[in-house]
Amino acid sequence: MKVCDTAVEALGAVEDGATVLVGGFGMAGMPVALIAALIEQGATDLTVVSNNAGNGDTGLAALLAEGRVRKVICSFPRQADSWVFDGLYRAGAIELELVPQGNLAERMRAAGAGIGAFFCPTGVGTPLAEGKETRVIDGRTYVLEMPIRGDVALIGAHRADRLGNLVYRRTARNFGPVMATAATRVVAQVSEVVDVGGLDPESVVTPSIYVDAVVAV
Amino acid sequence: MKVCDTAVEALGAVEDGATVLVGGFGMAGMPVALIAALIEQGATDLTVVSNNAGNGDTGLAALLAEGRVRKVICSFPRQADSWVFDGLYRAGAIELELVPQGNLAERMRAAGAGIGAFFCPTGVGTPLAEGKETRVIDGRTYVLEMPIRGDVALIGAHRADRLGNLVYRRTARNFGPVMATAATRVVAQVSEVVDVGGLDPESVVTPSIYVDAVVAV
Amino acid sequence: MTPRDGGCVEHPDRGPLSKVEMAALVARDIEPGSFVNLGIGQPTLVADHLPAGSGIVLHTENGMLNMGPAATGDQVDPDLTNAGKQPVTELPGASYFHQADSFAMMRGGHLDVCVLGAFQVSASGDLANWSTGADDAIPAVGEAMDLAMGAKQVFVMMSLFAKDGTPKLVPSCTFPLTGVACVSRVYTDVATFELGEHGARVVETFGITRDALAARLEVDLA
Amino acid sequence: MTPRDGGCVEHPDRGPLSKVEMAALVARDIEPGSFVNLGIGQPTLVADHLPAGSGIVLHTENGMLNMGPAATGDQVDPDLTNAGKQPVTELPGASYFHQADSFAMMRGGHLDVCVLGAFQVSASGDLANWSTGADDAIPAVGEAMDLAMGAKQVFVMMSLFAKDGTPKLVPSCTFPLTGVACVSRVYTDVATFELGEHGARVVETFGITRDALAARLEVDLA
Repeated sequence: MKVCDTAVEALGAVEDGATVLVGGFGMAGMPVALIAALIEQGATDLTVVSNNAGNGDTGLAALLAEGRVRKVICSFPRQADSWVFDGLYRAGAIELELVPQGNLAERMRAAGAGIGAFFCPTGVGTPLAEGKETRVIDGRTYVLEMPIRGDVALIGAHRADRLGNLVYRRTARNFGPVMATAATRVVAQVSEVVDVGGLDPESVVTPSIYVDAVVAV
Repeated sequence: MKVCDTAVEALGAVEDGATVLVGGFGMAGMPVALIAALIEQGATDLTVVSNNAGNGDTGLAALLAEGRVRKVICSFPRQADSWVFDGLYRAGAIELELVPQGNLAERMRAAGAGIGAFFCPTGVGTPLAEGKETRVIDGRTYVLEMPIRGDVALIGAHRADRLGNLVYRRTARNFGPVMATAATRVVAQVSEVVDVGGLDPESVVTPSIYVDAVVAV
Repeated sequence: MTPRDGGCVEHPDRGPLSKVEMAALVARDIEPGSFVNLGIGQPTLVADHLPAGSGIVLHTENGMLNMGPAATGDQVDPDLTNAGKQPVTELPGASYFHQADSFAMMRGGHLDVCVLGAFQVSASGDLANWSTGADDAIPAVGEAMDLAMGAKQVFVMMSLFAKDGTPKLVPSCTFPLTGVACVSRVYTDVATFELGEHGARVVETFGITRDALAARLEVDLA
Repeated sequence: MTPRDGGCVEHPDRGPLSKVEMAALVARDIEPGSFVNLGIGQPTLVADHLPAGSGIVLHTENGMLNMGPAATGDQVDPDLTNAGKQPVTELPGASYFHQADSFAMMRGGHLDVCVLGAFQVSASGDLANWSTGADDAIPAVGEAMDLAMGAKQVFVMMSLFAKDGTPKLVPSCTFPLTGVACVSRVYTDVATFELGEHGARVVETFGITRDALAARLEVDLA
């Protein structure tokens, strides 16, 4: 685990074609500095996994506007201020895999937990389950869902210690802890890095094993 | 949620033939008072799901010694002081479903999370996967594992608030939070019940929605 | 009020209901002590009508139990929002959890009630509320499908008729489905319904008789 | 020491190794900064040989990272034990988590190394360490299968020969398996091995030559 001085240093190498998990629900927990670093870093042809597909013209929307994202895997792209995504989508310039929010979270959890696939009740009988394997178990129908893995996860947390243990703040916790388990490399932006021993071990949400680099912004 | 004065009141009705999830890893997190209440309450023909199968002559071992348990689902029954279980098992007086510890946890999590079944890497090619469906996913072989649900869960936690939010202490956390999600009725014994607002919302491990009754012992 | 066959109660002098009145009806039917998720939009209004001391706890799927009312002024905290991304407050006894845990709570059947809006509901309880299937629409599903399948009871709040007069309670949904056989009650401006294996039963009508209502719907009313 | 074919190093004047010496060998081969799970029994000894400042973090599957040494005297806390249910201590930077999270960490491939005891290991890395298959044995598996399949590298510590002289590194396990093709290194009293698709390679021998060792084993040594 590395405590870095800049977001670019924390981000490190991201290859073209990488799958990037991006935390946040709207702007809460959105790793804005790390997305800016990704824009600066230059990787392209990316697959982005995130709950939304960008707001306004900054953050994820700016990455999309630069034409760096080939595909978005998300649950709720359409928002009042999602004009960048909307334009790209209507122009056929971006691919979309629409995933129910709970499946998005659970599929990343599966990747992080070594689960090969799971039978899930959400989406049965809907267009989002079309073409997917189904099975009746104990009288209920389930759809088989596959893990979603990232090459890198960019998450926003509240505080880190110098080992990489993370705590979050209120509903900004959202996707961070799950994404931290599901990517090969995990980078967190935090408000503050504290000394080892500065976080209550009972309250750590993301244990240090999951975190590769942190930067305080 | 009900804050009760006695373990017997907290336990409430348990039917003959019920599946009872019992928390704890060794004695850490073991809900000793609730097991005593279950012995007093009288339900029999029980299936007990727990990591171990009783230590010494008290707690779970005492329930077993009373002949009240038909079947144990557990990962590690054999211990230096598991003579009660050992005797019943050798006499053919108790049924055992041996489950790897991670599968035990994950199967209860699946029950609590609405997952119908999941493909899991543990146990592939071993006697514990015999007769189970397997599947190769992305070049790796997985075994299909089914949820484990309880009629009632008995767990030991550290503190509860009067809504039923729970925090645990150190490694006594173990199976409590998972079992709390996987049973129809969840009863917790705690060291202390505090007023609503007395627990840090960021540090609650088992949210109140999962808990039906608590008793301070 | 006039009790009718099937237990229907007609309120000829009251209605159609406003959104606020519909929200009050829903709130009336939620059991004290329930854990409840209120969907984005109209269902959010239900919160204002939950009786004090009812012990009803609100869940927001972005990761919180015991969510409080909307935040105003100094209370606004960008790290504390509801599923509609509006600033909210925290009540004593709250807890926070991540998305996988939040949806496990929902999908595992631990929520007693969720209240959702809808484009269409079928008499057998199928729900369509995420897409009108329009060709140029940007699709978005969010938590709709998880809530539909996860909560013990799914209540729908909607106007019974679209602006063009088309009924939204239908024999079979024509819009893309959110969930199958998941809605148990429908609250509309002119009537409330119970859905189940028996089909749709009218519980109350507002400003219209049951017979007049039946004439305007294509579904057989139980 | 004498380098040999396949890179084997013979230590004719040293060995057989004590359990403590084996533990020191294992500790030497764990990369600084690794996250490590030490199995119950002999592997626990490895902790005493991890160099200060190595940044190696110990995981215990009952729900903790950054576990410290055994607790003594006033340190003993019944709520803080290792997987062998012995009282342990907490190091700064520790974290606690529940069983599903702990095994997700393990099964998701996040641990760098786990060190396990064994009844038998096959040349292709199959592990048998949970059951001798004896008819009257009480079976118990615990975390063995999860660790075997979950950690990035699985090291085994064992005596190379059973008390009756039978080798425990075998062409094919006769005891019930814990995991298939999961062990990458084997540390024994008389030799260490690397296992892989090529089969077993002798890395070092202790108090015995590679040739004398090969003569006592039924496996083909690469």
